[in-house]
Amino acid sequence: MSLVEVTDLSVEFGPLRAVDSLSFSLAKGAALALVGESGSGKSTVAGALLGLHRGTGARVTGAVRVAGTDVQAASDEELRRLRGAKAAMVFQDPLSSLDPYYAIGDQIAEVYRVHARVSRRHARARAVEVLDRVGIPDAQRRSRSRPHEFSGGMRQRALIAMALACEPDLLIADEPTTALDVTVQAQILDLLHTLRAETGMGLLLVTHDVGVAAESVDDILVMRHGGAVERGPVGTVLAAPAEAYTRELLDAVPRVDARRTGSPATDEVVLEAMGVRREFGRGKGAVAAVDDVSVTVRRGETLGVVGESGSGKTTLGRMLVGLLEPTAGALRYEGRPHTGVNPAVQMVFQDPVSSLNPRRSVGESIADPLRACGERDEERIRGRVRELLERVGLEPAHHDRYPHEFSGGQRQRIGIARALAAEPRVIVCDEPVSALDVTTQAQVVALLGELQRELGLALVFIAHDLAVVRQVSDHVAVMRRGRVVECGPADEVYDSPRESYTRRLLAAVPALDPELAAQRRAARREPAVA
Amino acid sequence: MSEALVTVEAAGTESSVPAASGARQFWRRLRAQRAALVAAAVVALLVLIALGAPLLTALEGQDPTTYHPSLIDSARGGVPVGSLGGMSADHWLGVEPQTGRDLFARLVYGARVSLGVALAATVAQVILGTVMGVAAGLGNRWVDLVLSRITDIFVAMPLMIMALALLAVVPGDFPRPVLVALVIALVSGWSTTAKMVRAQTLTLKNLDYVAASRLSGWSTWRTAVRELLPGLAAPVITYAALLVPTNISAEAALSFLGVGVKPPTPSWGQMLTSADVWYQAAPQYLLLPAGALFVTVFALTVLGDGVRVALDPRAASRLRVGTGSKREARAEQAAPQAGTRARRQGGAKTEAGKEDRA
Amino acid sequence: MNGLTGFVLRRVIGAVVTLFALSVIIYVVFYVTPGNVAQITCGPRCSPAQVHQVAQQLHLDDPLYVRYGHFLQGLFAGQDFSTGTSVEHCAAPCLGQSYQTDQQVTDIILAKLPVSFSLVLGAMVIWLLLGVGTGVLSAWRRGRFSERVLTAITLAGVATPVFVIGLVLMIVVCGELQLLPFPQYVNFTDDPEQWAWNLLLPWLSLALVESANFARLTRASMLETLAEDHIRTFRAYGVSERAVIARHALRGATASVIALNAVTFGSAVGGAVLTETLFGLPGVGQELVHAVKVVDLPVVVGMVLVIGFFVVLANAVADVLYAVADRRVVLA
Amino acid sequence: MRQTSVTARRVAAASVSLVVAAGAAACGPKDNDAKGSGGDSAPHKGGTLTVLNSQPQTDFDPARLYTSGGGNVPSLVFRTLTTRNRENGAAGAKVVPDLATDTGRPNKDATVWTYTLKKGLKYEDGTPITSADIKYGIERSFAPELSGGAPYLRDWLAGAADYQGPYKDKKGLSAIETPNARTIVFHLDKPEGEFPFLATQTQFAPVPKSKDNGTKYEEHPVSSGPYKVVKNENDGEHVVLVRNPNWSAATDGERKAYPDEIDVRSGLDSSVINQRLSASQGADAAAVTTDTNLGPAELAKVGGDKALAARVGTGHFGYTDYIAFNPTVKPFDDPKVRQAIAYAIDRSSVVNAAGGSALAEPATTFLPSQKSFGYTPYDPFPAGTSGNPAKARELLAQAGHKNGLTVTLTHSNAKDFETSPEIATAVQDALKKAGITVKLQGLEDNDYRDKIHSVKTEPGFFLAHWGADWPSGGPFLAPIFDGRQIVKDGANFNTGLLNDTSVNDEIDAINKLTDLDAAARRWGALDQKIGEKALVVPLFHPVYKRLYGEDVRNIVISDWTGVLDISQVAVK
Repeated sequence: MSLVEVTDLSVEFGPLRAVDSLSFSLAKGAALALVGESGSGKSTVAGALLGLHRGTGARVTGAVRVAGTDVQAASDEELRRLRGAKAAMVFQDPLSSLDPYYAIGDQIAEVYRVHARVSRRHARARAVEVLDRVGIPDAQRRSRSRPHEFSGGMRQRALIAMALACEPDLLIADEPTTALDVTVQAQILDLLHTLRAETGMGLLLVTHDVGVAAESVDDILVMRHGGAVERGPVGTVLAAPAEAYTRELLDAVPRVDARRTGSPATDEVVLEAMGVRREFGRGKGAVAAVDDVSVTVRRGETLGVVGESGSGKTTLGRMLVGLLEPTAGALRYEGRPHTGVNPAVQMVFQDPVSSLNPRRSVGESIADPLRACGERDEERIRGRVRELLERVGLEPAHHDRYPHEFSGGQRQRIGIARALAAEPRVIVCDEPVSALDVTTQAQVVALLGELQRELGLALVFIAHDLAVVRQVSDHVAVMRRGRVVECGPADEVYDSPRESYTRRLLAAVPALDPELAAQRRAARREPAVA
Repeated sequence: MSEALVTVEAAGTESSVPAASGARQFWRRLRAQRAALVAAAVVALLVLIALGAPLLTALEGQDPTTYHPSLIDSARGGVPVGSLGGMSADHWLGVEPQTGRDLFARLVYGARVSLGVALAATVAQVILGTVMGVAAGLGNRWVDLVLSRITDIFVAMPLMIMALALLAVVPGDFPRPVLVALVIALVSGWSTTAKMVRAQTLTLKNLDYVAASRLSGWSTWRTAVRELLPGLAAPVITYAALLVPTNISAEAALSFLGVGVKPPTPSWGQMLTSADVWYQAAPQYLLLPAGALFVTVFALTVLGDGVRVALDPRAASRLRVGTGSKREARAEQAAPQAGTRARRQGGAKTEAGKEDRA
Repeated sequence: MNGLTGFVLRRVIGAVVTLFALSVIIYVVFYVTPGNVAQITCGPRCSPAQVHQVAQQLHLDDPLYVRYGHFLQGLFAGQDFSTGTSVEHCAAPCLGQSYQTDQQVTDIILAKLPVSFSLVLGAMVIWLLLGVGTGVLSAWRRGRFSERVLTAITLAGVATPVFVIGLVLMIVVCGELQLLPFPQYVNFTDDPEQWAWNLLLPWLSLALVESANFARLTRASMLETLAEDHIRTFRAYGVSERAVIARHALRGATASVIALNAVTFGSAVGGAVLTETLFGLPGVGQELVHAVKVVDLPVVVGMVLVIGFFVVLANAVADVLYAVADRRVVLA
Repeated sequence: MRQTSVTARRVAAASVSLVVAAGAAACGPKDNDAKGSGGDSAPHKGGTLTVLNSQPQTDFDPARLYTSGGGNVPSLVFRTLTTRNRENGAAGAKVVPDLATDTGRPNKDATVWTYTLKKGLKYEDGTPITSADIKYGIERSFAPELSGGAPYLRDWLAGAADYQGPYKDKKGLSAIETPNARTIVFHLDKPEGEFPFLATQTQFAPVPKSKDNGTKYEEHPVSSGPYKVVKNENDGEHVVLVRNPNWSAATDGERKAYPDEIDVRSGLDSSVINQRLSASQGADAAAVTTDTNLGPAELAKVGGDKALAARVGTGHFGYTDYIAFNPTVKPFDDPKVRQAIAYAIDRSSVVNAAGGSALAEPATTFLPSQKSFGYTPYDPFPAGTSGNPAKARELLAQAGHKNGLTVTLTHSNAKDFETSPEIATAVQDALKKAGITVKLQGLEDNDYRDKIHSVKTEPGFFLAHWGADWPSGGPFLAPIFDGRQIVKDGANFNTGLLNDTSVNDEIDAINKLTDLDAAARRWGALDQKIGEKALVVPLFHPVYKRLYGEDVRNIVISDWTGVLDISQVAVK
C-alpha cells in the first residue's frame, strides 16, 4: 500500500481554486518533490495531507490517504494521531515556526508527549536524543535554549528533530531551505538525505527551487495552476522534460557556470567607494555592518555583489545610493566626492511590495523623480511616464492603477521605470529578483541587461544567489561579515576562486543534475555546522 | 508610556504591511463585519440625535433649561411627581429631580456636549500626537530625545491634577466645552498617540518606498507628507476610534470633580455626577445617562475594532489560519532582532486616560 | 549584562529630567493659579496685616525662582521649619511643609501611600483575573454569543464611571443586602482580615474599570499569536486546540499583559482619585485633589513627584518585564 | 462667619481653612418630643459614639479653630470661659458660664469685662487651670503660625491690632490682665455688649504654656473638657477621644458626656455617610455626623420610610444665602434695577435647587428667622413664592431698560448648593420671565472668593452667603453693612460698599447694650432699614436635616448650632 494516496484532490479558498483535481501517490520510503512557482498550489497540497485546511473555510474535495488514515473522513482525534506521529511536517521559516517563548527541548518534548504516553522527563530525554541526531552539538545544553538563540540552520535542524521525535513514516518538508543561506541549505539537504537513508521514512518535498529538488528526491512532480504538469524520476524530468512548461521552467533557472555575454562595459569610472565603513549602534555596542570596503563601478558595467545574510551587502548598496551615510571612508561620483542622495544614482529594491507606496498610483510613483527635479507640465510628465512604462514592458494605460493590481514581476518593472525616470547613470539593484519566480526572474534580468546596453548604465547587482550574479556581472565582489573577501572579474572569481570561502559558497550551490549533486554531497562531508 | 506598551497592542493598529489602497476595500471589509456595521449605525444615530437635538426637543415640545416646579415634590427633596420619574406624553423620559427640567431634552442636548467634547478632544490629540510623533520619528537623535522627553513628562503627569489646575488658571469666560476638550486632549491621549506615531514613523521610514521617494530627490518634509502621512492614517484612525470613548469618560470624570462643562449646559457626565445619589429615589435619572454613555462607548469600541480590521489586511487574513504559506521565495533571511524590532515598532496601545476613569 | 546596565542608567537619567521638568511645570502653573494662598491659609476673615504675616512666613511674596530655589534647597540640603515654640529640621530630601496643615509633605505621602498601594494591589489581582480571563475566553470563543456577552460586561466597566459603579455597588451590597460592611480603611498591619473585607468593594470597582483594557489586550495578543506560524506548527503536530490556546497563545500574550499591568499599576497609585474619594480611602489621589483645591503647593509638588516617580518606574519596569518575558526584545 | 456646607459634596466642597468642625447631627425639637425621653430607655453612661464626617479635624488647635459656640467635637475637649446653652430650640441660643462663674461682668460702658474661674478646674494631667493659661491661649491665637481664628479678638481688644503672638512678642497682650489665678480682665477698644458670646470661642480655652509646642500642639491638645485625645491619625482623619478622669462634672453643667469613648472617622463621601447612618449596622447604630446633611435625593428616600424619618433631626443655624450687588457697577448702581431683580426672583425654584422645602426656607430678611437674631419679618419687594415678573418689568422700564437687560451673575463652581451653579441656574431661569437675560460666570471656588472679597475685582451681581458666629444680629449685620469695615486692601465682606453714617451709628449704639434682648430688637429694626436699600436679595435660609444611628439617644438641637449636640447624646 502506498504511503500517500491522493486522488482527485481539489482545494478551494472561496472563488480561488488553489488545487485542481490533483492525483499522485508516494510509496513507502520514497521521496517526491512538488515543484512549482508561486500560486501553483504545492503548499496547499502539503497542508491537505495533514488535514490542516479543516476549519479554515477552505473547501477540500477528493480523497487523501496518508499512512492508512483517510484524512478527509478522519475524526479530529484521528487526525491528531496522524499529525506528527505518522506524518510530520517541516516548515519554511524555522524562526516563526517555533514558539519563541519555550525552550526548543520543551517544544519537542511537548509534541512527543502528545503521541507517546511517557513522563515529562522521558520526553525531555527523547528531545535531547533527536536534537543530537540532527547534529545539534551539545544537545543536552542547547535543548534549553529558545529559538532566537539558535542560528537559522540550527533552528531548521531543531524543526527536523521535532519531526523525527515520533518516528513518522512520512516527512513533509515545505520549502525547508528557502529562508536559509546557500551553505546552510546544503547542510540541511544533506541531513534530510542522511536521515531518509537511515530511517527509511518517506519524503514529500515542496519547493520552488528545481536545484533543491534535484539534490534530494527520487521523483518530481511539476505543478502549475493547481494541477500536475509532469511527473517522473528526477533525472528524466530534468534531463529531458516532456512538457513545454517544464522546459521553460528549467531554462529560466540561472546556472552558476553560465558566463555573461555581450557586456557593454567600459573603463570610465562612474562611482567609487573608498574604504567605506558603516556602524550601527553607538559606543561599545556598535557593530560594523560594512568595514573598509572599496569598490569601483564603471559605465556600462555590472558589478555583482554576493554574500550570505549579514554580510553587509545591503548596507553597502544603501551607502552607494546615499540613503546611508558612511561612518568612515568616502564616495566619489564621476571623480568628485559626494554625499547624500543623487538622482543620477538610483536604486531598485528587493521587495516589490514594500517599494511602492500602496496608496499612490504607479504613474504617480514613477513621476516622482520628474516632479522632484522641477517638472511642472502635467502633459509632459504623463507622456514621459507612459514612455517609461512602455520601455519596461508594461501597458502605458496602466498609469493610473495601484500597485496591488500588479504581479510581483510587474511591480519590479515599475520600480525600474521609477529609477529610470531620474535618468540615472548608476542603478544599484538590491536583490532585485530574489522575491520573484524563476521565469519572471529571467525576464527582469533580461530587461536590466537591455537597459544597460541601451543607456550605458552602470549597474550594481546585489544578490545572494551566486548563479544570478554570475549571469549578469562583469566584476564580482564576494562579501563576508562586512568585508569584501574576494573581488575580480566574474569569470576569474567563479572559475578559479582564490578564497576558500568563495569555494565553499560555490560548492554549496545545488546542481540540476542529480548525479552531480550526489558527487558534490560526498565531497561536502565536512562537520555539520549550521 | 512604556516603550514596551507601544508594542503591546501589536494587534491594535499594525499596518507596517501597507494596507491595500482605496476606500472601497475599506468599506468592503467593514461591511463584512456585521457587529461593526450595527455599531456604525448606532454611532451615526447618536451623531444625528446630537445634531438634531433642537429638532427632537421641538418635536417633544420641551427645552433643556426650563424649570417645571409643578412636576416635582419640593417637600421630598424635589423628587419628580408621578411614576417612572414623571414620564408622560409631555416629558417622554421624565423630568430632572429638583428642577423639573425635561430629561429627554437634557439627554439629547447632553449628547451634543459629550460627543462634541470627545470628538474635539480626539481631533486635538490626533493632531498634536501625529505632529510630535512624526517629528520625533523623522528628526535626528536630539530632536527625538527632546520630543520623547516632553512626551514622557506628559505621560508621568497625573491627568486629573493638571486638569484641575489648568481649568482653574484659564479665565472663566473662555468657552467651557472647548476648554474641557482642550484640557482632556492636552493632558491625556496625545502622548500615547505620539509614541505610537513615532514608532510607526520609524517603521515606515525604513520602508523601501519612502527610501525611493528620497532617492527621487524630495526633501525629508515632502517625503513625510506624501509618503508617511497616508501610511499613518490607518493606525491613527484606529487609535482615534478607541480614544473617543476614553474621552467621553474623561468628560464625565471632570464633571464629577466639579470642573466639567458648566450648567445649565447639560452633558452626560454632568448628569451622571448629579444623578448618582438619586439612584434609589429616582433611578431613571441615573440610568438614562449611564445607559446612553454605555451604548455610545460600546458602539464606538466595537466600531473601532471593526475599523482596525478593515484597515489592516492582516487582521482579515487572521480569520484563516491554515498552512497557506503564500510566501514562497523569500530571499534574505531576517536577522532575529530585526524581526523583533519591526514587531516592537508595530503597534499602539489603547490606554489613554485611564486615570480619569479610576 | 551591559545592555541592562545601560538601559537602567538611561532610564534613571530620563526619569530625573522628567521629574524635574514636572516640578517646574507645577510651580509655574500654580504660580498663576488664582487663589490667594495666604488668605486661604489664614482664613477668609484675616486682616490684610495678618495675611501679610502669613505670606511672609510661607515665603509667598518671593519671586517664583526664589521659591523654587527653596524647594530645591529642601530637596538637597534639607530645611528648617518653625513651629513657633521651636525649630524643626526636615532632613534632605525634604519636600517641604504643607501650607495648610503644617505637616511635612514627606510624612503626608508616607501616610497616604500604603492606602493607595492597598487599593491598587488588591484591585490588580482582580483586574488580572477578570481581564485576562475574559480575554482568553473571548479569544477562544471568538465570534460566538458568549464572547459578545463577556465583551459587553467588561465594556460596561469602561463605559460606566467608577463613581456610579462604586456607589451602586455600595448601596446594594452594603446597604440593601448587608453582605459587607461599608468600606472604611483599616491598616493591613492592624488587622489583615478586616483590611481585605473593607477593601473588597473598592477593589472590585477599580478592577471593573481597568479590566476591559486587559480583556481587550489579552484577546488581541492571543489572536495575534494564534495567527503566527508556530501555532500552525503545533496544530500540525497534533497538539489539541485547548493546549494550543492555553500553552502557546496565552503565553504569547503574557509579555504585553505584564507590561500593561505595570503601567496601569503605576498610574493607579496616584490616579485612583475617584475610587478613593467615593470610598473614603485616605490615599494619594484624594489628598492630591484636595491639595490642588486649596493651592497647597508643597503638597502638590511633592505628591506629583512621587506619583510621577511611580509612573516612570512602572514604565521602566514594564519594559524590563516585557524584555524578560519576551527574550527576543532588546532593551534600547 | 462660620460656614457649614449644606451638602458637602465630596472633594468639590472644601470650605478650606474654615473649620467645619462644629455641628453634630440632630433631631429637631419636634422629633425630640416624639422620641427623646419617652423612648425605650433613659440616657445612661457607657458605650462608644461613632462620628462619621466628611471633613477631617485637620485643625485641633484651639487657636486655629473657627467655631460658633465652641464647636461640636472641639467642645468635648476644650472648655471656654462661657459656652452655649445645651438646650433645644431658642433656649439653646443663650450664653451660659463654662469655666467662669458667670457670663462676664462688664463695666458701665461694656469696655472692660471681668471673669472669675470656677474652683477645682483641672487639665487632663491633673494640673490646675489658671487665668494665665486662658490669657496665653488667647495670645497664641495672634501668632501667624496659628492663624485661622475669628477676627474679633484682634478688632476688640485694646491695642491688639498689630500683636504677633507670644512667640515673637514676649511681652504679651496688655489688654488682658490676670490679677490672680482665678481672675481675668479684658480691656476693649470700644463697647461690646456681646463679649460673652465671643468668650464661647475656642480661643478662650486654656493652654498650658509648658505644653505648648506651636504648630504641633494640634496633635495632642491638652484637654480641659470631659474627653481627651488618645489617637489623632493622618492629621485629624481618625480621632479617638476617651474620658478625661480629671474632668469634674460638678464644674460643668453643660456637657453630659454619656459615652465612654468617641470615635471620629472622617474623609468619607457624604452620600456614604448618609447610607451608613441609614443602614445603621454594627457600630454605625451608635453613629452621628457633625458635618453632613441629608441631601435632596436622600431626603426623597427617607420620606418614604417612616422608621428612617424618625431618625432625622431638624435644626436651624443662623445662615442666609443671598444675591449681592455691587452698586458701583452698572447697571446695579440704579436701585430700580436691583429692586426689579428682587421682584423677579422665584424663591420656590431657588429653594428647590437648594434641596426643596424641607432643606431650605425662602428668605426675605437678611437676618435668620430666629428670635435671638432679632428676627423681624419684612418683605420690601414682595415677589410671592414664584416671583413678580410684571412688577420687575415695570421697574426695569422705569430704569430705562424697556427691552430687557443682559447681566452677568457670578457664582462659585463648588458643589455646595449655596453659591453653586444649581442656584445660579435657578436664578437665571427666574429672571428670564422678567426679560432679564442672565449670563453665568462660574469661577473656581478660590477664584470666586478672591474676586467677591476684593474691592478691586468685585463683580456687580453675584451669589453669596453669610453665617452667624453667634446667634445675634451683630456678627450678622456689622461685617456686611458697617461702612468702617470696608477693607480696601484685603478680604472685604461689605460687598455692597455701604457706608451710611446712620447705619454705622446705630451699630455702635447697639454694641453698647448689654441687655441682649433689647439689642436683638434693634438689630431687627436695623435689618429692615438696610433691606429696603436692596443691596442684597435674600434667597433662603438652609434647614439642617441629619440622620443619626438607631441607638443614639438624648437628642438636643439648639438654635445656636442647628445640629445635634454630641456632648448631650447617649448611646444605647
